[in-house]
Amino acid sequence: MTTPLDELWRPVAPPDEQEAAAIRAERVRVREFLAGSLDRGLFAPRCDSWLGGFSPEFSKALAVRGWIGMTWPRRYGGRAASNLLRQAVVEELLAAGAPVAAHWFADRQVGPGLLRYGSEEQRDRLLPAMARGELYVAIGMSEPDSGSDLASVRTRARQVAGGWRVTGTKVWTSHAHRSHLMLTLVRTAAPDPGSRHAGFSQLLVDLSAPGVTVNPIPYLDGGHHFNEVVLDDVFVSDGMVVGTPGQGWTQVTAELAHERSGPERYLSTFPLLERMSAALAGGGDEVGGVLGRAYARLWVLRQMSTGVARSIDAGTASSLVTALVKDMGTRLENEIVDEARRWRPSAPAPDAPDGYDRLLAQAQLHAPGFTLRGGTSEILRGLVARAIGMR
Amino acid sequence: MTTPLDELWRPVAPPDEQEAAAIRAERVRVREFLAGSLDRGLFAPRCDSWLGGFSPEFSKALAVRGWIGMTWPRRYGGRAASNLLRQAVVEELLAAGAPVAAHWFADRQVGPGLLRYGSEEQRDRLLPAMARGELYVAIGMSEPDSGSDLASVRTRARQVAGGWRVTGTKVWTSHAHRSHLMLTLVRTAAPDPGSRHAGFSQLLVDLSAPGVTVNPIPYLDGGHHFNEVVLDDVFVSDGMVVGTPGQGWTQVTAELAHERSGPERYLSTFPLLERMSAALAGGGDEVGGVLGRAYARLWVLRQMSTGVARSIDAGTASSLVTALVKDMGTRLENEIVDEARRWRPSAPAPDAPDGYDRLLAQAQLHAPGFTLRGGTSEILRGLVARAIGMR
Amino acid sequence: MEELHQLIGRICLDHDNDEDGLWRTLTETGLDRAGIPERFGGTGGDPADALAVAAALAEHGAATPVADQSVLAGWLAARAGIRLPAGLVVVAGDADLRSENGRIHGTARRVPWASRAGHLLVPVATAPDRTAVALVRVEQVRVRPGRNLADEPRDDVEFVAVVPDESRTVAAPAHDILLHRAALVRAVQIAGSLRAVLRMTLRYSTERVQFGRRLSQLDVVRQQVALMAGEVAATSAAVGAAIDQLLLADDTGATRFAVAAAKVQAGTAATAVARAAHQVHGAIGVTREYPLHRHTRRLWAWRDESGGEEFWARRLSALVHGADRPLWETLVG
Amino acid sequence: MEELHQLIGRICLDHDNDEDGLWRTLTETGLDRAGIPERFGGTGGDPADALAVAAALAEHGAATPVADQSVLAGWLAARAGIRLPAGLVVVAGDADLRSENGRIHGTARRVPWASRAGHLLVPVATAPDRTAVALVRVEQVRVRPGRNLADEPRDDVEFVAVVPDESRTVAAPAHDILLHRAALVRAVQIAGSLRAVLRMTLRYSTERVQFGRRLSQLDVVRQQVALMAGEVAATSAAVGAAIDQLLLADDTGATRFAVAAAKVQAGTAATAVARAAHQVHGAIGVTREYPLHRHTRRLWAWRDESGGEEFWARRLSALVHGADRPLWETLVG
Repeated sequence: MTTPLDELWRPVAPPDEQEAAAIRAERVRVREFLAGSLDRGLFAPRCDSWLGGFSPEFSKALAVRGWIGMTWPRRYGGRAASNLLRQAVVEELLAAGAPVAAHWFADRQVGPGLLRYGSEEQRDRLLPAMARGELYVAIGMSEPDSGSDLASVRTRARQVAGGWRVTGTKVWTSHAHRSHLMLTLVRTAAPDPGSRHAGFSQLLVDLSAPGVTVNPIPYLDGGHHFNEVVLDDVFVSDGMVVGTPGQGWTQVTAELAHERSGPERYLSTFPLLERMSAALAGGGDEVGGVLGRAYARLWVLRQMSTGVARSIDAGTASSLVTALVKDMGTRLENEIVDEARRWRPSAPAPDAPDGYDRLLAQAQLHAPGFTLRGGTSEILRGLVARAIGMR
Repeated sequence: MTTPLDELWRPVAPPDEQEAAAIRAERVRVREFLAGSLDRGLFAPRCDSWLGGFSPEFSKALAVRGWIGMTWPRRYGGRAASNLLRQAVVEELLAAGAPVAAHWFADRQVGPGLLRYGSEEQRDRLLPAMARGELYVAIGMSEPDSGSDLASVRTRARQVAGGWRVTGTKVWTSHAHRSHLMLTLVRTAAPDPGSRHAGFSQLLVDLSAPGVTVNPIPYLDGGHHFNEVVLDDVFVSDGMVVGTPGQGWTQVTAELAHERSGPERYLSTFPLLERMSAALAGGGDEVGGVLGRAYARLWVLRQMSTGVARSIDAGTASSLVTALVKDMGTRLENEIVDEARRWRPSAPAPDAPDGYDRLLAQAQLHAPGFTLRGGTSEILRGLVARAIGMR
Repeated sequence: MEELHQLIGRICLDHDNDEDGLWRTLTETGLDRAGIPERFGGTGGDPADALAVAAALAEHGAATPVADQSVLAGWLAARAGIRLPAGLVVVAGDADLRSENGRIHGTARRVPWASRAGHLLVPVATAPDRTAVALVRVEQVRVRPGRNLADEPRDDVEFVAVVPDESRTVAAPAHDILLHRAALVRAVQIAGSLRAVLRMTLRYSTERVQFGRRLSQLDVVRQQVALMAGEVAATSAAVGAAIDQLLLADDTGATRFAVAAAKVQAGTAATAVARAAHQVHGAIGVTREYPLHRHTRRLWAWRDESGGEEFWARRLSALVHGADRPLWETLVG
Repeated sequence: MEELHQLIGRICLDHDNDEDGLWRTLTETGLDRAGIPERFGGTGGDPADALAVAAALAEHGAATPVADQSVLAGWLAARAGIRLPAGLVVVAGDADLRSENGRIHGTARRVPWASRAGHLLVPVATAPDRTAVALVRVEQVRVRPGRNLADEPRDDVEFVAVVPDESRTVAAPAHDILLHRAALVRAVQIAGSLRAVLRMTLRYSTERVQFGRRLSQLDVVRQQVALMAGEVAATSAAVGAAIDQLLLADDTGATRFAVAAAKVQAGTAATAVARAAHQVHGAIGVTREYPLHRHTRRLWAWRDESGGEEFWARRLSALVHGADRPLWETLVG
């Protein structure tokens, strides 16, 4: 008897030896590149580098080596690589705390979204520039009063000759102030009380178009990555509609589900763990046990997350497991912060002379976001409960 | 501006020097008695001794020294002591893992319930026997389908000449098989859909009366303290009704609220902590930190719990704080089990030759009950949320 | 694997609360010796088969020594070239054991199922990298019965100048390899038991009504069960990866890492899942009659056996810090 | 106390985001020197008064050095018999400091508010139980500015052959007493800040609507806020008990125990409450504009200052295991 629970422990075949060897080789290439970049001072390792480390130069250097859009077909600038291989590359970059924020959303979700739902013209025009690390795309989903409840989005697009006029306000839009486009969830039809999820569409808004205003939303430490994007009757041509008008909800849901279990859900604080590991290695058996538990958990999450990548390649991905990986991974990210504080007297400060204190400060200040972004932990657990049949 | 939150941090005046000295002296008396009892092998310290340690002899020995019913008026066999003094005595007994289960419910809640709601005749007749450690009373609240939802209780009492006829089944009744009476929550009126909490009453059922059957409900380790008590048309005289028929719900709610924050909510695993403390004392700074955290938490809970005892004496007790103490205390009891396992290789077994392993086994096997009995943690937190104004 | 699981399910159902009958059927079907080559007294297959049997038995709440025989005694016998005699054979190992002039002395503590065994397979270190593996009849030793939290036999076995029926020397520090295998067995059993606890809790929550609603409709319960699901899935993934690694290579750093991490995960999950399951079940869950304790008491016992989380976490740390490469590279393997 | 709390609330409201104005008003009202005897430059009262001011300021999210001056510098000055000069005076202590021929050398690290001070009060151990307390003008030292996670000044102060304006010797290892006082100050501030976070979260949850319901109606949020309430209540109780104990006796084992336990509780609560508050608030809570971070960043900073949970927990353990009586008796005091 099969039940929804079986999805939780469905075995995933390990990669064959040829693929495993290719992945090992790619990891070595990335490591060599990172070591060289570090030597040349091209970046300083930091926690949460996929949100906090914005470097167009670095993104272009990655693109040259084929590490952006690598799963995309070759004709769009990709390498037609497996998700498993992309996962390995992303892991290496995040584990090193490398600045990957500039191309992040284009690589992780906008490109795959265009491949699933976009027009041929969109793919031809946009994907190669993304894969070159030159075209950055922000995500416009949340609104001032919507929070996790995306169905309450109120930004409206009204049809005009040749396209749409968009009016509304998006918030928490990371890096909108230095991105070119914003993949924007809008209402293209009035709310239907009978169907909360009907009438949404996804548009690509040119952030330099007339009527677009990007206002910073300073982060709690004064940093700037969040923005409010105000759209005042902004024209978007029909060619920039992604997928089918009215199907926006389905598209966004698929987008969210698939992007949940990546390494950014368990590696945001890895640079701190590595530092901690080095600093505390000689610290006695008890501290060894603390570190070992973190290693074990990370190892387990890697098994689960690479399992998801393999199942995406096999076309059998489970949104149940992706939700679990995100929930557990972000809890681990927080636990690493707690343990890093606990086992060494620390004076965390963003400008601390000591690297441990500095990484700890970054991690702590960013920690509140870990369990909020991409669906709060509570919402994810609700999804899991439903998926396993709790009614 | 005062808000319901202020109850959370209302300061409670410490006892004056005279009362503090009296408490210290009483603690010394109890410790001397316990040391003597241990020397004479009258008991073996155990975890969760207020449920698992049933000893009529020990109860009588406590009674002789004035440690049962000590807050009750002298005319009923009590000492008219403060709740603070009782709290100190109970703490000493539980910390030592002494067997106090026989008289526990009579002392903790049935006696005080009779003082609040009982008739003069009931007090005269029952309290002195309880205070002598001779009359044991079980609690009949839960039913097979009621669980935490006491309002769904179905045991019915129907009025007859001179009393009531009671029919129904009570479960999870600790020690009913060796108690004399059972304080029983029954319906004395049909359910009223408009008022879920109307129509309940509390009766004292003689467990040796015709129609009473006590069936063991073996605990998961095979132990016997839970029972099912089947009442088949059992006669209860009018004189055994406690309080006003129809007011049972109010009475039971008050009973539960007041009995939540006692030392049994944070000391169930103290014998294990003490053992652990002795065994691990030389175990390095890290383990010192682990123990220190447990000591700190216990110290804090003692401040809160004794604060409640003082506020009961002052007539200003807060059911909000009592719910918090129970929730936090029972979490600590569980944490002690986890830490005891963690920091010493162990092979817990009820019959282990090693005392640490034995206490750990007792604690682990009883642990599931800590956060269930007397209101589950989730229900307590719901009460707290309501009390601080979450609507 | 699915069919195996169903077969074992049927067998367990047929012999509910009948340990002896269950054992008889398992031996008759040869499931008690899966994964042991035929020439060493087994029914063939690889360790993954034996572990699949162990997982299925654990998932069905069966009390049996099968895994201790098939995975541990079977492997040690094959390694030493000893053919397992009929009846139950389990490994009795302990650092206290020593061999003097071919006679075994010392006490092996908390040996699983020794009191039910006909023979013991006894590894005794004779040099840092040499192990004598001896086959001893249980009549030759003194067994002091003990039990774990789940009432499974964990017996002390005393050897006084015991002359084994057969003894072969293995050129390896067998204790360490056995230790990893034993940890994997318990992790696999825990994974099976966790699955059962999750199923049981899910079912209970969708059937039990309180305050007019099913438990499964209460957000607090939903969150708890979702957290359980995460731990169960993680343990299954960890154990699966460790088995894959074992099949790839018996005793490499990567295998040791995987087994250690899997046991840490299994122990962590055992604690969290047992606690949440009891919390959701409420009072019914702590009764002898309701089957939850068949699993939770085993989870509490098994997490400590063959090394608890702390033991294996320290090993992991030693593996990482003893390696001549960065943490990340060791983690990736 | 209630009036004091309201007075400080009004002052903080009048000077929202105006640190200088706030400081001016606090000095004009003498609230910056509560608890310091008048003959030593204070406005009288006992330590409880100074701590009540500190708690109220923290609860209102004020950035001020008041507690560091009134509770710490004030106590040390009184103990040494030094009259505090006008302007801000804070303690600059560090094990690195030493006195040679009446000149102070060394560096005091992360001194709170040093860059804002006019004078520093500098305890330097001259013998195991003797401490020289020196009054130094800030012009005499080099201050390297630093900050904590809440952007409060935590400055390194370098002393090169500094000849103090005044120096008095105290017959005590002042460092240790100061350390306990400093921990109590931070615990008291944490308690105040926790109360504010709880109020803010409660208010937000009852106002914010999501998925058609107020957050305060969601069971998951209710559970989180109830857990926060527990930690807040526990910290208030702990701090209250530690202050009672301090008023009873300045430096007994019971006082040391109470202060250590209160700081452990405060740090534990800071972590848990800040995390839950951010989780309930969602994205709005991590913005600079919303006032939650004024508290949570301080909670993250203050829990580590004057010794984190680990430091004080180890001290507690040492107190217990160094005592000549059972654990229980030490706990009861």
